[in-house]
Amino acid sequence: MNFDIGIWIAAFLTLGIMSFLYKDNPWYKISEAIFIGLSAGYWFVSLFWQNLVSKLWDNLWPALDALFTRGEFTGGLLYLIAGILGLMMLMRLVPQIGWISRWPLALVVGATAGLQFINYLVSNGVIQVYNTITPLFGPVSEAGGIAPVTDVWHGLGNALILVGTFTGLVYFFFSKEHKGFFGGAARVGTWFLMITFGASFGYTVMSRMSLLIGRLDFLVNTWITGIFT
Amino acid sequence: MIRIAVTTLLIIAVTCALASAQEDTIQVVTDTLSDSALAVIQPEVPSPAGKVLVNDTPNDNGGSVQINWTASADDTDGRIERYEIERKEVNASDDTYKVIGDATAGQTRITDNYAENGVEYVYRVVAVSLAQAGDGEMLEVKSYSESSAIVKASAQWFNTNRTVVLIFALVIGSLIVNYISQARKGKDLFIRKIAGLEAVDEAVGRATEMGKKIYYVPGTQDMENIQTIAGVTILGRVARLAAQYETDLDVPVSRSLVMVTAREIVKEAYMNVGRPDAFHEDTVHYLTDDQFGYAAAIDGMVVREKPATIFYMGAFYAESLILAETGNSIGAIQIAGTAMPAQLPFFVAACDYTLIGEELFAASAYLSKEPKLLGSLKGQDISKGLILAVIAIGVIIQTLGVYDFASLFRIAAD
Amino acid sequence: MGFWDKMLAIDRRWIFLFVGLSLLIPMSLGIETKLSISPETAGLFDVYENLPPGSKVLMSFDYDPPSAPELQPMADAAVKYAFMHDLKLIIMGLWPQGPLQAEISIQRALDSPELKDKEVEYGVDYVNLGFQAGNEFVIQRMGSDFREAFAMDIRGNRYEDIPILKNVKNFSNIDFAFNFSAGYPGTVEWVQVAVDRYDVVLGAGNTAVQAPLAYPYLGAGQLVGLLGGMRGGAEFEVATGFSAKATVFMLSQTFAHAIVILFIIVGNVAYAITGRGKSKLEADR
Amino acid sequence: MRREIPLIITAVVGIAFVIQYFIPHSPFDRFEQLFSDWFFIIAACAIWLGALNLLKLSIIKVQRQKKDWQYSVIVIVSWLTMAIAGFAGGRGFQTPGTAFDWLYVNIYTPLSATMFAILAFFVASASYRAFRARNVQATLLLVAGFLVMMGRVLFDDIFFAPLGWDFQPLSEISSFIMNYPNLAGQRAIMIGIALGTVSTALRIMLGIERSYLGGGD
Repeated sequence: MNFDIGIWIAAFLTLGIMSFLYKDNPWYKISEAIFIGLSAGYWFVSLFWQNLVSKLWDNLWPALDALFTRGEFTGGLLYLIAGILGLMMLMRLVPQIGWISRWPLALVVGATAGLQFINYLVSNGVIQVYNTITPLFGPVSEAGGIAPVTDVWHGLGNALILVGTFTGLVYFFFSKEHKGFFGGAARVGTWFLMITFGASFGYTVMSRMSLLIGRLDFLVNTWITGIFT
Repeated sequence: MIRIAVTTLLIIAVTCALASAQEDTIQVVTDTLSDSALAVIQPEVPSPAGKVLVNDTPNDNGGSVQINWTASADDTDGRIERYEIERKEVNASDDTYKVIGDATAGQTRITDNYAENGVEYVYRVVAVSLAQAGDGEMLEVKSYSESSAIVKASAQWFNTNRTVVLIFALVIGSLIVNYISQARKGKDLFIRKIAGLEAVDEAVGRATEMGKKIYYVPGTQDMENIQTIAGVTILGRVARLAAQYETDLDVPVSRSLVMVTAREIVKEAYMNVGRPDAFHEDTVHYLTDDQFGYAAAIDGMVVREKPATIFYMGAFYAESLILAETGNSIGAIQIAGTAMPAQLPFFVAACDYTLIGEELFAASAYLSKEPKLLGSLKGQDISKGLILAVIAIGVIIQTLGVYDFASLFRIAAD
Repeated sequence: MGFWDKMLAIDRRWIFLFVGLSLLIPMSLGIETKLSISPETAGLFDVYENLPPGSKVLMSFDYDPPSAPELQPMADAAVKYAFMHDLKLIIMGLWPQGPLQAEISIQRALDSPELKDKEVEYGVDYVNLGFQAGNEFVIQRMGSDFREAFAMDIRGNRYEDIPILKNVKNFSNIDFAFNFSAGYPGTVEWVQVAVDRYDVVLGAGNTAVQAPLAYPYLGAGQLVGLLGGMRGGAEFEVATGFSAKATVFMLSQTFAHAIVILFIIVGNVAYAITGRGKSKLEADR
Repeated sequence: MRREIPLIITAVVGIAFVIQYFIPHSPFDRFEQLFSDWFFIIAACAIWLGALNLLKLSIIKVQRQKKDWQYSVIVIVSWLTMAIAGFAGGRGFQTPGTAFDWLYVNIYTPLSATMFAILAFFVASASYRAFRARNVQATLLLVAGFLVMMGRVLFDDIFFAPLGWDFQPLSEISSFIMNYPNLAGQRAIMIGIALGTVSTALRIMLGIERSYLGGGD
């Protein structure tokens, strides 16, 4: 028998989490508590080394060094502002001046708003509009005329995309009652949304099964097999 | 003897080649020769690359030059090994060509990203082919193209590739701003019912009746995600209801910045309804930054405390179904909202109400009923109408094949 | 309460039990199955296959151990194929644990019998640049200069000292980018920044959940191909000719699917016969 | 003032980040990177607040001997173990062979992988409940899900390949659904999200949506 304490601990915790499927129990509670504490510690440490040290310190220190030893102003000094913003955030701990933490927060929210304004407009807006504007009946011939439908399924598919995108967007109208023709279109839109949800769901079932296969593979082929070899 | 003969042959071959090429310099790299002296070599000199065109890379911050050339006539059947691209500063004391990059055979384009702004450069392209020596050793044979025209790298102030985005931003932005200001002036705006949001009151009320908690999960992403901002904004409205109904609210979060923000929001909600005393800071509490650690913790809390109502509003990943199924199993009323398309099916399947995509962003306006917020929804709708019209017209034109309408919306890569 | 009523109100733990068994039993049989290749996989492999030797391939490992069952098989096949066909690999990760997963793939490839006689040298044939925090901004930064995002590789060598990276300034020096993605940051960000802004040729391996999101990009040509989930991994294994775990596990998958489908059918029959059964969906839309 | 200054910061920063997209010229080209670094630095400071909150609540639970207080002891001990191992490891805290790495591989990884894996069970129970042919919408959801599920596994190879078909009906149908109707729905959702995001971002930048700042003075 090949005893590896790590594998035994891993197996103990794997089964502990799985036991939750039956019902809540002390084994799960132990695994859960370890998980919360350990993972919170993991991110705490990771953020310290990967952000505070490698982003703040590593940029700021050479810049300060250059400033005080050679009197040079370098771009790294901008990180001083970041450091100050970080400290302002920590001022939360002092109730009297906790309000100052709104400044870094305002910066984060403002930048997020600006960046995502653009990113979503481009990738989810303009590019999707561009992609939807395609000829309905197969490819346009070089002469500029309409080519015959070369592939029935492709033509049908293009029409479906158009109808689906159109009616789907109609569903999202907020300022108009879903009645009459408009209501009919919105209804068709929900059909498309449902197909989308069903398809993504069906597609996902497989994904989730493979994750479980990974864990079972560990239990069967690493842990149990390990006991007998 | 043989050595002398080989060398002589080689020299003759090179001389002939040099003589035959009038404009191009040809050079045989002979440094491997000393090791392979027994070789019998017939260096096949490749024809050089054709015209080399250079231009400053457009729409960038400078420092970059694009080089295009016509392939060497010998660039077929693998006869050209690669191209080397050389650069020379025009006004420098050191006016020799230096290799700045290489390209595989068949490639006719490269970008020099090490150019300095404002400095004048010329480029040339070297076609390199391999000749085999008798003992299998490979020699490189090079032929040089003519020099390019002089080029300077520079930075631009506007990215013309992105004009279409600017137009979209301006049109949509001004529509929204316009309707906000109209709404401020008191124009009446109709907003249809959104089932998931109509149910918020009822869901909070149910928790009150049952004397149980309300959980509010603002997603697993940080404040640099706009869905999180939307999520905590909706929390403000829910917290206000909870405060009015005097129902316990619990907001477990997985990011510290979200914790800070959510606390401010909940605190304000309690103050606004005149119950600042009922606010406890630890209503909003941090668990762990870890996606699944967070899910494990909430699952445990849910089965132990059995909240009557659970809200999921924000950005979610795979934890969506872990949370929603566990909440479902204890019979809680669940209202979810996310703009993560991949997670929507799970919320739809396991929650009572789901806000789909855009509805999440509409929620805070809808719940607050503030005219200026509702005005922005109207602006969104008009933008949507415009987009639909553009698509409809575009598809007709594209199908008729009279004009490449779609190209107007193409954002060229930089 | 009749049989069908009971089925409608079945304790979900029965479903759990059946799913577990349907996965475990075929797994222990270890039968390898035949399978065909979808156009999405073929599209990617086609481009990958036609890269001339010496091409520089950027691989971004954007996942962590929980998603490894789905993504590791395709990563393994891709790395091994690259080594066998002399593609130069530049590895990185937008997830902290990604580059560690890459090391697993590299080790497996180097240990494989096919690569016994091949000399694959670190720094010359491949390099692992490690993890960099910053999500899509790392990609953005790489758009101007790789070195700004990765001053050192995972082993602490300086960027400029690594032979394979000589002449690699940014995306314009990359022939093909391969992204293994389990969420954010991942394929969507690679498309939005690397493809849309810097014209990178991108192929992606996604978890099955992420894959539907990537379909619009596939249709628009922003992605040359897509490997979806374990099935995509198995197809890629077949395409590259290295059958491994994904191919074997496909049978377990099929059984589990059959069970889920069976349950859905039973549920619907029960619903039709009893004519009731509240679902959460009704309330909504 | 405590409220005005943050609003001004938000507006100025937000607009700056919108226009930087259109301006390749420095210094605008560096805005995004710089913000990304700053954000991570601020978040790394903020996590101290979160961690202290977690520890505080756990300690209170232990002190007051609340129900299940024993598990809070485990939370505290696990947190400390990981933190100490991480800090002791220095910059190379994640290098294979360190204590931190051992904890990561043998405890953290199986826990998170298993938590993820139990989704397989949940996805089965959720589909059992949700996939019922109750009305048009639910039926479409069911049919689409059903067909895609069938197409993504080996059913073609098991049922149709033995008939000598080189055509894979289930895979083809599944691909068709994914490529056309699914894409249409995704696009509608995506364009809607684009508008929702743009509008929300605009409200934030204009200071109309300001609840994230909280109230008070």
